[in-house]
Amino acid sequence: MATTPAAAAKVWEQNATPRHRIQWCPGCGDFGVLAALKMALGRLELMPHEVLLVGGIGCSGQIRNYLNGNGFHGAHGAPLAYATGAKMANPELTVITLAGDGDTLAIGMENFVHVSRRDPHVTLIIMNNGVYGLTKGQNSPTAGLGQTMEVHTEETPPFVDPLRLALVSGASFAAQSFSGDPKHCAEIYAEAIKHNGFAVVNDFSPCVTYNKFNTYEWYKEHVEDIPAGHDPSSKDAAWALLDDFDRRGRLPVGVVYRAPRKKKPHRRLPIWDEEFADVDPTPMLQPFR
Amino acid sequence: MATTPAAAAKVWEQNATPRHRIQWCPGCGDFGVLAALKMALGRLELMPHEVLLVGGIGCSGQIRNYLNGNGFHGAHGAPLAYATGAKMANPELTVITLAGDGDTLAIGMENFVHVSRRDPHVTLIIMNNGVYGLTKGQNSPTAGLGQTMEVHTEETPPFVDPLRLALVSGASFAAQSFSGDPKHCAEIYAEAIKHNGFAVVNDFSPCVTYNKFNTYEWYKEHVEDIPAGHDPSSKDAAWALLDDFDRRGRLPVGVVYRAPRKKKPHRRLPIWDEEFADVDPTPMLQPFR
Amino acid sequence: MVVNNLKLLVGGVQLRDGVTTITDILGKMFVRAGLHVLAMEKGYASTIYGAHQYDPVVVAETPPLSYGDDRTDILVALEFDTNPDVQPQPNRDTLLRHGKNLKDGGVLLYDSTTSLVDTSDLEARGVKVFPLPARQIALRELKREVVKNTVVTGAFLRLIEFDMDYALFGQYLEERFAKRGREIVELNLEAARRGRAVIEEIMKAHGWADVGYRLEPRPVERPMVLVNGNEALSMGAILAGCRFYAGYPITPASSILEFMEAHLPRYNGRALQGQNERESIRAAIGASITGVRSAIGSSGPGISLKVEEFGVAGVTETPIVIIDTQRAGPSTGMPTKPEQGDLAMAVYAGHGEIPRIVLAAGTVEECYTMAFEAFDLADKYQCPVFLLTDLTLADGRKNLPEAFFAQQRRPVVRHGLLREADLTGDGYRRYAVTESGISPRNVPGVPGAIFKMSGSEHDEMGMVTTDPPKRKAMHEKRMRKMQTYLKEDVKPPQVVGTPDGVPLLVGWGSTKLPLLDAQRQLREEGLETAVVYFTHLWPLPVHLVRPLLQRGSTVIVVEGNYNGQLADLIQQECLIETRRILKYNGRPFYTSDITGGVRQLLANGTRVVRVGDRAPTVVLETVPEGD
Amino acid sequence: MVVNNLKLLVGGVQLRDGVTTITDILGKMFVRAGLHVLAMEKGYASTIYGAHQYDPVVVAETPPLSYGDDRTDILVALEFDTNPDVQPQPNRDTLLRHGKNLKDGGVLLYDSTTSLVDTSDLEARGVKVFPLPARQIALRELKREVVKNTVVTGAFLRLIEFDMDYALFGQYLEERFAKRGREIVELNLEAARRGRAVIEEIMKAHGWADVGYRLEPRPVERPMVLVNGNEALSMGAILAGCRFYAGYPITPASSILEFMEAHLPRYNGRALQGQNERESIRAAIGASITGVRSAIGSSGPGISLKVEEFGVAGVTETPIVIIDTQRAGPSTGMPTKPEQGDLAMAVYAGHGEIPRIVLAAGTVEECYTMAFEAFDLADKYQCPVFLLTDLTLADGRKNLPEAFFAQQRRPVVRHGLLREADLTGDGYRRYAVTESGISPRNVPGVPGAIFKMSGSEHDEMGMVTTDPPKRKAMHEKRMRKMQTYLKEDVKPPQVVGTPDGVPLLVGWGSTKLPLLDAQRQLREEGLETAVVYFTHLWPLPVHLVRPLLQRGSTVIVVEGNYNGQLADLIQQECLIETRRILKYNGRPFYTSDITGGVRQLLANGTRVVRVGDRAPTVVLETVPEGD
Ligand SMILES: Cc1ncc(C[n+]2csc(CCOP(=O)(O)OP(=O)(O)O)c2C)c(N)n1
Ligand SMILES: Cc1ncc(C[n+]2csc(CCOP(=O)(O)OP(=O)(O)O)c2C)c(N)n1
Ligand code: SF4
Ligand code: SF4
Ligand SMILES: [Mg+2]
Ligand SMILES: [Mg+2]
Repeated sequence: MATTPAAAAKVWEQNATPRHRIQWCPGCGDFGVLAALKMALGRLELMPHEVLLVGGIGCSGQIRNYLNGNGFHGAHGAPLAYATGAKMANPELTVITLAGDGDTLAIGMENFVHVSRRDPHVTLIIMNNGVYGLTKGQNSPTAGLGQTMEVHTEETPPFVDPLRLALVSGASFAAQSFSGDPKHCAEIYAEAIKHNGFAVVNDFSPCVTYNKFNTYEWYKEHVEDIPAGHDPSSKDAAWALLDDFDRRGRLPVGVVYRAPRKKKPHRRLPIWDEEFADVDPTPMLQPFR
Repeated sequence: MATTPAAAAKVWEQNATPRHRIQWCPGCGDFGVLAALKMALGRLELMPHEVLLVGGIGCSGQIRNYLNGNGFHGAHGAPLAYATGAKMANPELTVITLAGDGDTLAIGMENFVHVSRRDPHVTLIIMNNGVYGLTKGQNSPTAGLGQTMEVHTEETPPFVDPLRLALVSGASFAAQSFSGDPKHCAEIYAEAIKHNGFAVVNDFSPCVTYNKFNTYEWYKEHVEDIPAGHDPSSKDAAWALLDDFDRRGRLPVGVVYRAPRKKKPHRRLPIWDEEFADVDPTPMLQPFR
Repeated sequence: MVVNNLKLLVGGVQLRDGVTTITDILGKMFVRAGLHVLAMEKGYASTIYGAHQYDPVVVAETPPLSYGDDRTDILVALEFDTNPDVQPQPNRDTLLRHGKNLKDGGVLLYDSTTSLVDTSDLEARGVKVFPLPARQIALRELKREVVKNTVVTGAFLRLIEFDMDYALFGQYLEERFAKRGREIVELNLEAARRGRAVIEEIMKAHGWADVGYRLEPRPVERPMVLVNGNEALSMGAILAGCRFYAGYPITPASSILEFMEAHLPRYNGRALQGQNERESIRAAIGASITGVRSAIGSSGPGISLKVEEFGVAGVTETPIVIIDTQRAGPSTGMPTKPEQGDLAMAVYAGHGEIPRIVLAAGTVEECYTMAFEAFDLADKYQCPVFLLTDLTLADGRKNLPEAFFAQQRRPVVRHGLLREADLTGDGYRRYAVTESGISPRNVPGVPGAIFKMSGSEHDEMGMVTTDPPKRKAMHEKRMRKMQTYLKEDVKPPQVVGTPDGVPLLVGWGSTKLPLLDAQRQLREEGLETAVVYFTHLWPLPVHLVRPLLQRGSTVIVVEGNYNGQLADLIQQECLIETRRILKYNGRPFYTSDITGGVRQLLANGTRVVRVGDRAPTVVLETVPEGD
Repeated sequence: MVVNNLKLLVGGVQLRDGVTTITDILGKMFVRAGLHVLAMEKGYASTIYGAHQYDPVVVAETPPLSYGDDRTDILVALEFDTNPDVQPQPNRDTLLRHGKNLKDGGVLLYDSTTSLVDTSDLEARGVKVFPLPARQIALRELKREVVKNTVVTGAFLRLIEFDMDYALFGQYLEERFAKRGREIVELNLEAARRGRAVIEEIMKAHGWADVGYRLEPRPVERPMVLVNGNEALSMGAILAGCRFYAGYPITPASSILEFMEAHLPRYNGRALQGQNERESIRAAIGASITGVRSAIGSSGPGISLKVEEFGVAGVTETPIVIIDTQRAGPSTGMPTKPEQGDLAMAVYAGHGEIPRIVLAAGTVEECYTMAFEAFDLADKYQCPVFLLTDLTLADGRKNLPEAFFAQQRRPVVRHGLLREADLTGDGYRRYAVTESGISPRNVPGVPGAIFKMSGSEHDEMGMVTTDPPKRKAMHEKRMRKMQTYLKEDVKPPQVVGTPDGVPLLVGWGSTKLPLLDAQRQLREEGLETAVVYFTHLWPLPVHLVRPLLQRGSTVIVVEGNYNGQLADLIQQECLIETRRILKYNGRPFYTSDITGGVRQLLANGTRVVRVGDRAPTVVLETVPEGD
């Protein structure tokens, strides 16, 4: 924890790597996510060394470098699995996965479903733009949001809804945000980070270069705050809300579902020499006698 | 097509490889699946050369060898992807994927979700026994069906419901069967094979050796036929049915959902020398002039 | 005055400044004018916007061998503003990075919209500097920012006194914009004229009659096209009968997928953007099972993720062509930089042992011709065939006669795919043990036989077995294909020069041109060498290679990787000691890397020279870059 | 009368007949009696039920080297019925497959419940045959089928005149069943006595005083345990400080996962059954990032699917121990059969080049000791360390003194893991370029420094870069670790015998014992050889290996794979010609494979001998087997 709230905010506001130009297109939705994360982390009064940011591969994944905190960045599609291992090993860390829709829902689909089931205290912010930005705009699994398909073919499957998938898979927290409104994002992210379990935030983060359909304007026309009366602790209410918004062609923004499971507590695994001092091999040898 | 229905039935009844002993434990649920498939394929009057069986790796995947028809068997978790490619290349083939719950829903999860989205005319029969049979009974992603978990930990995630996952992912046909009743299975399989799109059948196929909870007796107590009045063409009705059965602690058996999409027709891709006779390179060269 | 021989480098901010728009237009025009173009060093970053991008283009009267090292004759800097990361002037990336490589007496054209740049150091070296407020002209005078590059193009054409009547340029504009209206064509012509006017003014002011470089059209004997390696390879694949292609987007393989998506349906084929690396190769294997010539394309990380499937293809005996457009690894590495680091992976990847064939193309031409070979070999040997290229080739453009494509085309002949008529009797065995290792291949759907394919060890019927003699026989049958290949199909390395008693410069992949250029250069300096260049890498034809290499005085392997992967293979297979010139800094080999390396190796007893500490010089403290 | 020296083989139907229940009991009893046990050939199928299973056990007074080839002294056949696949008698798998390997004068004990078997051919060879209606006794007389194996055990003990007072057997039963009630202990004792009675009757009927074999208890100087390679390795790993282990179930690695799941939590560690191959290694990498000693274990197919992550670990410099219990590949191959086919994969897998260390254990003892080494090296060099074993070792059991485990244990010392106090000043650079290649390692959560790790090429701070000199420096820094390792930590091959002027028998992995046994055998036959046995395979310590191998008259590499993967490495690195004895039929090397191979190689100019056409003989047309 930082000494004062103001100090905490400041520590996150600085660019992690001031000598680095931010390599996003002007207007990229990821700027909003970055701003919102800075607010959220400051508000939570975390210190950078307590935080591990696991980045995906994509335009979005670069955010790990623009933000204070430790960063890890491995294979495309893999960040949730690294994050799960890191959190299992050291529950004292705040572990946040920041990745694109391609990374998370195409090549990373296997992790998305299984990590939702495992429910580690890990936050996932999907910077969802409907395309593979970094490889120049191919369709991602969320491509086609808001469009209907008349004739189907294997090559162009319909889009995936990450929230429904997370809910079906067992995520205990599911929210949606729009990076065009960083203040609101920050509130949602803070909730997600605090949630003791796997928290998925599907953030609509427009790709101004390659997605000419799901633009800021389009999102502004389609997002709608989740009504105050919604009970996120009820799975039925969550589904009903999604159905209702779907029917109306709207995208809910806010916390759709939050139902922490009862968790077995775990300690940080031993790493220092002295933590191995009195290890007794007898229980292992016994059965072989 | 076989010459007569009786001839077709006969062709499927023979063991594909009569010199091979069937390597399942006596009483294994997979025997029921095998019997049901023979009935279904015979009833559909298919000829073995028209059929491609893509087997998973597991006790279940061995079924490809006990059944007439061409067989392919590659990597663990991969059969749905091979099947998709084969069907895309030759839509005249009847392509059936036969795999375990581990193969399909653990290592093969990525394919399960994405192939559900792509919706090829491929049938998937999951021989779901809640364990990795072939590797001696470890928990599979469907382990724990019918049990409630009080305290959660990352190591032992709650079970996956393949039907809900298939529906959320976009499968256009979803059914459930119990291999203890091969006749009913055969009806369901025949429906699935006929369905012009991706058809998932979650078959409860007890592992008598390693799953001592989800036994034949247990299934018999829990399965319940889907009521005649159910409208499988309605997604809402499908969800409502699943919710209703869940609430009552029952497992629906029958066709839960069937809503074929409008598909772009495709022909078999060229393979014979003469099919390449007049290939004109001009359209490719043109842009480089 | 240098006529028809120059190296141009255009640089600017990625996405924003349209670097390759300009080089694309110019390249097309040069080729139509009968000139030869070689542009193998496309420099871009693994971020979409904002990083420095550059594209060097060599133009000559005869097909050039050399990339021209890092020397540049004409530098075109498209940035109109300053780089906020660096304080001192001149502070635009193109100037900063490439200015000092500009030849004495060379030419600099830059966008001076926001400010003039202090280029006194260049001018002191005789560089003719042309500040051109291109963006300002476009915005203020023509009210359309998008024509800023046409202003630059017009200026550049004037500099090299090329197409002064806009015959070619006008034609290009017509083709490109006529559909969208005459005004756009006119606007662009006007923009070009304004750029030209600025140049003429500056020249007049300085009293320069010319800039020392000129391009002159040549009589066009044979129509030419300008293609990159991926385009050549894609065309080759389609003409070779590939009708199913799958890939998950990855630099620099994505453009093959895009080509296939655009063209395959026209030829009754299908292209699939996989949802991940494994889905793509698995779908391709599935398609291949049904008899379709299938391929996948990827680069390092995607190939690593597919390794298990090579074994599946190997044991099930499913033909599959695996295109690896290598990039700098390991791991995510440097996605937009070239390397030749995947040879060992192609040869060894996977547990256990399978038959496999590894080919590598070294030129844009070979990307086309070897595609035919890859599909034929996959078909014949029913195993994975790797076709390695690399980023230099994938993105590298070269003009080729259209006739080349027709001449080098091979008809599609499906060796050994059984038809119904072939399937007489009951005894079809998919995995019959044969002398050649090749078993008769049927595909599902053909009446007359059903069969089982398996990635588990199996008998001739495809049934799983662990019977030791059966396993031994089946494993040996599979591996025997490699012997048959070595007897019937392998090609020896290409030899340029007389290898006897001289140092052998050995290479593979895109080092081919630099090797040949280095040979030429060394000869000029009085050192004879022979170039031994491999296209057929695995299994290595020891019977051909060993006697060949023994003729040289020393074996110097030139490779774009750290260990010397071909050199290792040669040592392992031929028991011949190799010396190595290695480069792995993310840049292609320059002629000078090789000539310098050879001199160093010959001067002392060194076994390995690791080049590339230097070029290209980068001044920025930290180079901003993504993944 | 042979005392304390026999090879027993128990066979039966998998799952149903409880083959290993018997060998487990017997093994424990023999070890408690001070005898030595070596059981490295556990034979099972990749199906759960119905296939033939067998378990050969060598028992001796001193630690045996040899598996005893395929010769068997006493054969115990548990099948009580016939194999429906084969018509002619004798038609039980154990007899069918192993009967002809039974020594003249050996012993056969079989369950005669359904019928007597015609064993006249065996009897003609002097084999003493004991039909025992074990299942019938259990079912009819004792009303509990489950004690059928105790009937057999009682009979067997009588045959070898061992533990006739049931002191050891009774103790075993107490430990196992006392909790479940006295009656079970009594029932089992009664079952054993009934088995014994049948034997005594038969002996009396034939007038045999004994069967020619006897086991006698020895004074127990040091208490022993009976463990397999996976168990020894798992214990080693936990004592070496491994606190996070992940694996996706796969034969023969699953038992490590099971051991870890059972024991790690006790030591404040966690074991994770991955939902797939990639999740497991990725979670382990995630855990390792936080400083935890982490490992994964798998076999061929699972290793192939993890290849991309080796590169991630290599470039991010994350320590990870990768255990590969090799099985016969490629692809799904033969999941329950041994092979040494993954060496090339361990050395080369992945695009681009990373530092990595490849170790291989060759004995159950080394599975334990090398686990310590693997974790220490991973920690020190911050890179992937492969620890190869194979199915022979994984499942192979051997008795070891308990003291061995204490003596060979090493304390956990975390070299180079920075603590808060070490992090003074602002300048912490995770990837500082150092002479040794090793950079100071911090873990997230320690106050004082934050840092970025990346699988993209990066600068010392971990920021992505493609600057050529920075790339070159960082790549070389990483690769330099291998030089440091070769200077500070590598171990030379073990040499047994005097290598000068004699043939060198070179090997790695589980061929160690057969090699030593072959050396002994050849010496008896008048041929001196030296065994050169590698545990540290990559990077190969050329400076130690080359001079060593040059001392021999010829280099014969003995490997369980098709190509000769170590032989290839030796040729590549040392430029020394190798000859090869290769076996890849899914069975371990027998002494006779090696002695025969050596004689063949020395007799003519052959370079390669491929053994294993023959053993073990299998009569069945098709061996039923799964995946
Ligand atoms: C194994 C592998 N395959 C492919 C790539 C190429 N690649 C880099 S980023 C990316 C997709 C990025 O899309 P997304 O995750 O949506 O991120 P965005 O750029 O849109 O923010 C791909 C396919 C890679 N780096 N690794
Ligand atoms: C890549 C890989 N990892 C692990 C295995 C080992 N393996 C074989 S079958 C199996 C799981 C089988 O479970 P399931 O699919 O449910 O089939 P079942 O045996 O229960 O019918 C596993 C993990 C393998 N063959 N390949
Ligand atoms: S390409 Fe799209 S996602 Fe990438 S930086 Fe530009 S706007 Fe953002
Ligand atoms: S282990 Fe289970 S799934 Fe496998 S054959 Fe036996 S009963 Fe069937
Ligand atoms: Mg995206
Ligand atoms: Mg299962």
